[in-house]
Amino acid sequence: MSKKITVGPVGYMPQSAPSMGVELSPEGKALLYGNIVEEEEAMRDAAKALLTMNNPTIFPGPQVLWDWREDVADKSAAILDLASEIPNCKIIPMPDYRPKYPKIDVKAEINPNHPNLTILDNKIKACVFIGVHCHYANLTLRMIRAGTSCYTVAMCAMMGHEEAMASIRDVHADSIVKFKDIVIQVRNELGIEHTTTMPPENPSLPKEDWGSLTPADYGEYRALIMSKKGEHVTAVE
Amino acid sequence: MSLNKTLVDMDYLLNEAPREKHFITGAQAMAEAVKRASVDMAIAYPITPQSEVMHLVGDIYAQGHIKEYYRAEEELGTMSAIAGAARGGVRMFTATSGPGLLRGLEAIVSWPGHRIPCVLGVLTRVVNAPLSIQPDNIEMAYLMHSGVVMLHAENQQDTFDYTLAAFAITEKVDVYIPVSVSTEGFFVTHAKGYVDMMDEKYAFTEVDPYHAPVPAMDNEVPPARIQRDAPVQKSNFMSYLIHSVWQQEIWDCNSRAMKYVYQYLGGPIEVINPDADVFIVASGCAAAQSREANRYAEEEGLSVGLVKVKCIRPWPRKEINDALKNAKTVIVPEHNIIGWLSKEIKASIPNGGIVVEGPRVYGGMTLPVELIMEEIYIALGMDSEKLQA
Amino acid sequence: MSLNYMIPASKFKRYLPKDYVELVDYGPFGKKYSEVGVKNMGTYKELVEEHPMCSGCWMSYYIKIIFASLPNPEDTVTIGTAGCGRLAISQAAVPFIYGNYGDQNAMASGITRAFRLRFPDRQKDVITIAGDGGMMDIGFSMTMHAWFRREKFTTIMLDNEVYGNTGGQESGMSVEGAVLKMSPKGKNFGKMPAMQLAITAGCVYVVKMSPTNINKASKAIRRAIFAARNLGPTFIHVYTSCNIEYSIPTPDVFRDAKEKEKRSFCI
Amino acid sequence: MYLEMLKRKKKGRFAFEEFMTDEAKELFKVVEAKKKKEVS
Repeated sequence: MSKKITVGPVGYMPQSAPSMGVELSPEGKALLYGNIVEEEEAMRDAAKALLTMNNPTIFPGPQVLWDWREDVADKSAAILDLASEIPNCKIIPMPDYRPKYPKIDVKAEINPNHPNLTILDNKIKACVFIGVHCHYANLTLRMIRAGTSCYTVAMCAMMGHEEAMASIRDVHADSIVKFKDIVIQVRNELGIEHTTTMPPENPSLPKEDWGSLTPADYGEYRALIMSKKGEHVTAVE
Repeated sequence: MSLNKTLVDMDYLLNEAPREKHFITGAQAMAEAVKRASVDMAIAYPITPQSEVMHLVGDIYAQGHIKEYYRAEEELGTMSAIAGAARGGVRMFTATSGPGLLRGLEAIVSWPGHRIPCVLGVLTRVVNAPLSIQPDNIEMAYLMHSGVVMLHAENQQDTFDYTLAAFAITEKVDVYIPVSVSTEGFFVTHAKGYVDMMDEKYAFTEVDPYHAPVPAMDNEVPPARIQRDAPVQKSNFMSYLIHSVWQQEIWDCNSRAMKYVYQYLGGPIEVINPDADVFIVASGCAAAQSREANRYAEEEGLSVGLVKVKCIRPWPRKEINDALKNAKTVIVPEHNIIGWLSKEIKASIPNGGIVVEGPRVYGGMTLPVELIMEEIYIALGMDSEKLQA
Repeated sequence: MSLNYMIPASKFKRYLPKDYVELVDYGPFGKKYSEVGVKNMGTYKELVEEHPMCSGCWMSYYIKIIFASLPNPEDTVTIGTAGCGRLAISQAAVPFIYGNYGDQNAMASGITRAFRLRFPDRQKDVITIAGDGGMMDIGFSMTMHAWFRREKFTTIMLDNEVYGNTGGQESGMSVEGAVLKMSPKGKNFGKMPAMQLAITAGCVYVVKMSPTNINKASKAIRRAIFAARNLGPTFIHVYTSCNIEYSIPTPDVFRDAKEKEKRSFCI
Repeated sequence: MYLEMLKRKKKGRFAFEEFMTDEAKELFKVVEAKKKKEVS
């Protein structure tokens, strides 16, 4: 089968996948390189990519990062299990769609308005997007395909995304577990030894040493460290 | 007051719900469709010939079919209020005409970019000057570049069915941009015609604000610091590529709507007598006149084909090409001076030279069938005395 | 309960970037006003931190006060329009809607009615924050008609007496005789009486002030929001100088605000 | 006109002015009273 949607960079001004004739897969089916295939086939190809390419990363979107619905708990658990089955896999969150001034910390998050910054800086060659609203997922996937050489997998709770190399639709916790099992299966076939390890925490978070405190940690003694009226504080850390 | 309705999906509503024949105007047909669409809020501003639709919708609100309704200050205020309310996660309807559409255009053309699902009734009218309230559909040409899905109703029945279908299409996750239903003022809105309608106890299922490609702006769905329509403007921390892929996404949504046009309208075009050499291609009430011309031609034993275009955006390029692949002549009657339909057809088919750009009437003039027959006789090379007869 | 959308999924708490974790732990969401608010600015993570507005801009200072005064930010939606204000407002940790130029009050009319339909038993505060041009010139008809219709939301006009974002053109709220771009011979009509217009149009609470006193400014905002919850439209007309276009040196910005409040009257 | 100018001279054009309907006044009494109780 000919690959219509291939790993980028496809060029300065990409033609969008739908305008190239790629259609969303019907229920029960998935998309692989723009072609309608069985879900297992797409998951196997995606698993192989995540296991063989450098810096595999999972990008959880707002719908799985924030605890706004009851299915978020088991979805986030399944995502972490999936990440822990992929060798040196990282988790970089997409907590927000808003363009943040002056620039996001590319090690700590990915933003749909300039996702290529995070992909290029961390040299990510294979990634999974999950829990991102479809509009922003399509923008993100298209910009990644335009400017980076990153294999993208979209796991969508609704209809999927034409822009991704592999697009799985109607994803809930059970499909994530199914994908994890396929990853393990493919990993064994490729003969990659791996012990389940949790991905590293967000690099922007301060290490949990209690040396550095913020004013709020002082609780009711906060007034002690706040300058009084008229008191002139010269240098502040 | 709650009118206990049977909430059904659009396939059942359009195809299975039992219908009775009524004899009503196009304005009533659009209002009756709104009554059966579980609309949350309608915002009105008067302009002939649309006023009948929106004051009927007001009565429907008073009867309890719609939850909220008010008369806004002018069209731009109306369209902006629609954009605000739709972001709050409710189902919206409004309608306008000619100069009103152009006044509200600044907001309307920004709707698709904001991913605003709503239904816009366009009851076409002359765009002044000189002033006239009469039917003319040149305003649709402005709407064609906005990204809005555009359906063009031929008669009162179409107005009813297309308006209902529009509510389902606009809220599809892979579409989620506004859908407009246009029809000619007076010729359709103020003229009575047979409309088969289902009982008003049937209604379309309620909107689900979270079954959407973008977050509702209601502080209930993350991300909290949400920015549905990021002002991705000139500032240094944005790449302009975001704006271009965003625009692409809007036109992709427009083209994705085509499969739902097949599902709810039976396809973007209707073809009669596909093997003819001479074709009439028309949309809106010009298609009604063309259907009459086709009947005349049959009575006179002439083989003439008819292609009625129901969906102007997304433009059915493939379907038009297939229908006209053997055509020798294509006659395109229209109710506007610039001939936006014939331009679209000429841009779609490889042999644009076969398109006869007309007959066109505008400024409120009617489109007599004889005008179309004349073009048919010319196309078939018949001698002139037939023309005089 | 709307606070959920601000609570990270437990499994992902250690995977969120620092500024979001701090926003949840030290932010003002769900806290009583006595713990946060303008008096305690600096001891909690404010909703607006970095923004691309000019240094010394009195408008960005006032926008910080607006967000520090919100009674419950987790249920607040701000609506802005073109102009300098949206630069900072869009960086706040509160949903922000940006439509077309000047249509903020029409949008607010739509969304407040939508919220009353969807959340009849819950209070969603809607605030429109725009400049003098967006509110009183291009958006005049929508501003006034939202008030005539008694739409329940708060309108805050950041009056810098100029079209700042476009480079210093004369606006309806510029003083008479002001020589600015597009008024080369000086503006030939006076400052529009925004306060009187608001009162005439039916606002239930209107304030005109220069925000030199932080507590008074915050009190006015909170009163406006409380009154807008069920009484009717409220309006705050606040002087926020454009130190760039009126070339006020940054250290003098506060003195200029004080002067506009106390001494100088329009010529 | 001169008196008008004099009256205005004391106050700048952005002197603090507040208008509230009676209902708003009642509401603020209630809200601010509650807040004082809450703070004290």
